[in-house]
Amino acid sequence: MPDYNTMELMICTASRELEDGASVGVGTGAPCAAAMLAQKIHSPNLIIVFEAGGVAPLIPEMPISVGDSRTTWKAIMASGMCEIMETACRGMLDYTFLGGAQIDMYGNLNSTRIGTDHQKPKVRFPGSGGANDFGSFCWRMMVMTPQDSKRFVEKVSYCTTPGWLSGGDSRAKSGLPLGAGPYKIITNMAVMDFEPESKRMRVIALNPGYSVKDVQDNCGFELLKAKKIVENHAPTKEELHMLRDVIDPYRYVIGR
Amino acid sequence: MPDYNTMELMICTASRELEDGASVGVGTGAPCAAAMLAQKIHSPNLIIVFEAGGVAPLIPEMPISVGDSRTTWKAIMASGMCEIMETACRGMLDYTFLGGAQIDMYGNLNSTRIGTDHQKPKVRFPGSGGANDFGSFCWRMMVMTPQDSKRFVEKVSYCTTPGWLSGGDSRAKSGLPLGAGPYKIITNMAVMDFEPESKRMRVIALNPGYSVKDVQDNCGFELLKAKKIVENHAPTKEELHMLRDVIDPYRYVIGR
Amino acid sequence: MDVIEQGVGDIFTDPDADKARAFFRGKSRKMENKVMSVKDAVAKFIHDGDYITIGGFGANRVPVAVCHEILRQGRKKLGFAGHTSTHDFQILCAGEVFDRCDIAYIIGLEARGLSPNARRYMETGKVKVSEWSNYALSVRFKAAAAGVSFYPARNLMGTDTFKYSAGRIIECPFTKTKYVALPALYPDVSAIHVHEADMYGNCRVRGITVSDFDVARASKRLIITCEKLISNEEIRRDPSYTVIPYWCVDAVCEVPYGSYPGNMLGEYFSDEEHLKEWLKVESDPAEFKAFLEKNIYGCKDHFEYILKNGGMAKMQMLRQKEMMFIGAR
Amino acid sequence: MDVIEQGVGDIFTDPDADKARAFFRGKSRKMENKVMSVKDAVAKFIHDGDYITIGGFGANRVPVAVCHEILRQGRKKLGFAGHTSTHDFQILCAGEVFDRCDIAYIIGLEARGLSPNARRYMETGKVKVSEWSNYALSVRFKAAAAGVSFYPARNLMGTDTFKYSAGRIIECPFTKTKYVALPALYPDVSAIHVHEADMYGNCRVRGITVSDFDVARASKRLIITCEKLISNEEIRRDPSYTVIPYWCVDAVCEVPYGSYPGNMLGEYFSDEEHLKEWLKVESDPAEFKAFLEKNIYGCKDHFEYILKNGGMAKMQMLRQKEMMFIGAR
Repeated sequence: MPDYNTMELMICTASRELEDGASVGVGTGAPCAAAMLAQKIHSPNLIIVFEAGGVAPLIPEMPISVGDSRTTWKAIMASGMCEIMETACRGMLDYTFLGGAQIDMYGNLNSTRIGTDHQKPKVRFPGSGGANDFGSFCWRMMVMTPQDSKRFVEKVSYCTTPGWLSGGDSRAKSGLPLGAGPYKIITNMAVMDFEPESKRMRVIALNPGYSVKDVQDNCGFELLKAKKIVENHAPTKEELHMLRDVIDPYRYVIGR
Repeated sequence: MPDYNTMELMICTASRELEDGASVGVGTGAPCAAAMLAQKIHSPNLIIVFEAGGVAPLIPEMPISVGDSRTTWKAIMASGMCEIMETACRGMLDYTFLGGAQIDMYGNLNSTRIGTDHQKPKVRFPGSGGANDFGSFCWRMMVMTPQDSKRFVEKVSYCTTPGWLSGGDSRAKSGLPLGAGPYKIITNMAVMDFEPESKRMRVIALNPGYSVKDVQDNCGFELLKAKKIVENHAPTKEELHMLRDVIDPYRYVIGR
Repeated sequence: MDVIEQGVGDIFTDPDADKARAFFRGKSRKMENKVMSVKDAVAKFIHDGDYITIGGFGANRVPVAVCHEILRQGRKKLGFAGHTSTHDFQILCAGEVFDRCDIAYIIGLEARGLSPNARRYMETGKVKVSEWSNYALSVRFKAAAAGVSFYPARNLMGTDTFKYSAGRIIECPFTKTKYVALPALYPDVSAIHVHEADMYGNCRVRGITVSDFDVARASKRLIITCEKLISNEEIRRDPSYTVIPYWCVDAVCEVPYGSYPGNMLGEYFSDEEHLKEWLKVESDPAEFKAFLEKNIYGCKDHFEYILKNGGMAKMQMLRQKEMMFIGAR
Repeated sequence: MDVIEQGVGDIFTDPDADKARAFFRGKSRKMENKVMSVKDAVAKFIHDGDYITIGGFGANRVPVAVCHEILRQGRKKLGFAGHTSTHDFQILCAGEVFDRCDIAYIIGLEARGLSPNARRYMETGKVKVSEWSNYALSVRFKAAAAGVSFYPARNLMGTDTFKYSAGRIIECPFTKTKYVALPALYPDVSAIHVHEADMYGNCRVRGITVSDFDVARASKRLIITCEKLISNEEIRRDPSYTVIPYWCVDAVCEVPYGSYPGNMLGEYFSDEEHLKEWLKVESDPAEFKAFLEKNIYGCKDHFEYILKNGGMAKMQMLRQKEMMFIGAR
């Protein structure tokens, strides 16, 4: 048994994607933990922003809301929704982390509903929140989610947040800002990117202990495979120490 | 000889148009003096705003700029250009006072140029500033100007700020907000309004000592005359005292 | 203007700028005393059928006392802008006050989980919905605040969020780029909780402003609750701090701890235990009924609600938590 | 999208939002020390041919040191946004730096009168002009700050101001109301004077903000001059006060009395005698040349300019005037 859990693995893997000097729009929970971890380990100049208005706080503990006091604790600016989203729309936000109940092979996300009757859904979820906005505007959208066939589906019941839409040049044609889109999908088993032409999801790295077959078996659509699939290294001692002892000592996100 | 000058007469007449509880967007000089006088005499709740962002200051002395410190002295808000103009566009500003080098029979104003070559004008004036904005958005636009055939012209060389455009329903059709437009023109000789159907300028009141003929002789187009033309009363002792001793003690606006 | 594509959602409020202007023309600009109780403010300014907006962000700087009073006075058939609406939405769903809703984020309480009751209510089909994103709703308020009937934005396109919105895709007249035109949203009435206000309604806010500047300006009627009334002299001491001018405001209600059990920046942190209890009791209809009876219907006002949930000792604890005396560190 | 009518003016800057995004993608987000001299900032960030914007409002909170330095470094063929541009415009016209100009308000100094030299220059035909209003230019900045290529507004229509603008009349896709579409204005470089900034460029402003929030965000490069450098710790002490975030900023120049001879709210009033002298000497070419030599070309920096015009005694007098110790009352 490895000495880390699934959530710790995903957060550590995700944090490595955030290079120094980049900007990232995050929500509460795992995305915020990944961004904080990146700051502590290798990206001291990573700029964290929250959709409700907080810019570059010295986050003292995990926020419970993207608008709570912790998101502006010793921040450089406490602004508003338009300020953040328009900064993203101007092209100043490099990354965002999003989630959802479903994701498809083009990285489209559903956080709105299951069922076909929109006015009377079988299951209602919260809706877009700022996800559609960050997903439309940030250059690189990333997702952290467990590898599971119920989540990775052929077609999302409802496309809340744009991925590469129907693939190819469909996103470029949609009117959404050019050049932005899904970048990497990080699961407990693997890291996927998107093949440049078809924009289909593609396995590029495996986490320790998992095979391509494991990933495909837990995915509801056919995954492309990169020519060279690398193996991710396990969370380091330093990463786990920072995550467990400094960032999330009460284990709100990483669990007990 | 009356014991007041032309500027004092216009300011006193203009101030009487501003009822209590109304809001007015003003520039420096005579409009600001008229608004301050209205506050002191009969409209303590008159709200004065300046285009650069000042809202309801306790104006300590005549501002020299619509953005100087005096325009936010003990104000209730120091905001910006969009805040003020959008407040006007939402329909929250009742009055504005504007000026210009020329005015025509529909109340259109020129503060841009004389001459026909726009890229190389015979005479260049400052341009719209906020005049086009206030004139487009405020419900009632007023003008204070000396009665002079060179100013009251058949057709303005350049329409900087909309009056009733070409009269009739032309303004309503233009796309400008409905119901707003020129209201009263105040000169040293008379007060004019606009005939409701044709929207042509019409004499409705005369200042002491002037006849309709005097007004027409100093106007470059044919004026309509109201059925009943009233006589304005001269500036009162109280008005003159306030204007000379309290509002403009250094006589920047009213002159020496 | 060619509409390239349009959403199937309803527009619940009239975006017409001239009609809004006609309303605002009649709104008083006088600086008059607007201080009143929350009870009177809700009775006077919120009517059955109105379209309402609640300021703040979920459980942060949210006018809880107004939400409770809406339930006590039994308002029905309200329209609602669900713009990261969390605990406020949960309260209002407990009263089943809505029949239509513009949705960006509802039924959830962020990291705290989902509200079973709000979810159930939104799955009944009783509430007509149009779908948006947080920024799309922000832009709709921003357009209204600017006194126009639409603003263009670059989100929503290509998704079902667009399909179930009432947005319309147009082309930029300069660059031919596609934009989603978002209809201006002029709410009938909004409630916003602020740190400080004077008797006329001039308001100061610390920390994030979310969409409240625009909501305040876009709204036909506006109820302000504030932590603390301050003098007009204090407002005039530095007009740089005023974020909502009095002429937007119809009622000023002083409600200390007015965002409780939510967070108020620099004043008190959210009461996570109480919010957890809310979510828990919602699973049992009988228990939930008793909970609402205790905390809302059986309370005269916000003071009584606070008293039943720990009173001043609890408030002191939450203040200390906000100040980081109590926390993860 | 049908364009119903369009102005004959030129658009001097590209409103394309994707091209602006491509630029901003490459702009640094690192918090690094950006403190430098005005001389270095102008040398590094303002180039011949650039389109520039000057913040503030005429002779209020205006970055005078940057305007003087543009003359000293002999910049030419600049484009300019004349958005109630008064003393700044007067200075820049003295260097004949423009070849194109978006005009809302130029050549005048409000109640002080018109600048004979600026007027002459604008009547030569050497400067290509497009016509707007103050709010129209504000909206053009606001659209750029929002990352879009246009915003609609309800002014200009029906006038020659529209005819000589580059606006285009469109219809609202919801209400069929006419709007003038205003193209986003992304300046190549802007200079804004603020009260306080930290070494990274986080800025605080007191009093009116004019269009500076939007200008800061719309600009590809931004030079900040500030009355006073403050620590990043002070910025973080209350993030509510930050109005321009560091990532908009390329250079931070500490210039005490940096708006002199203009007004700086809470710091010093305008030097009306010096501004009167400016207007007067402009009528005589030889006298004007000597005046410019003394006050601009012959000065190393803003300190030297101030020293030649009364030095600290003058600054003290203007501070007392600002504080209303000296004035009409």
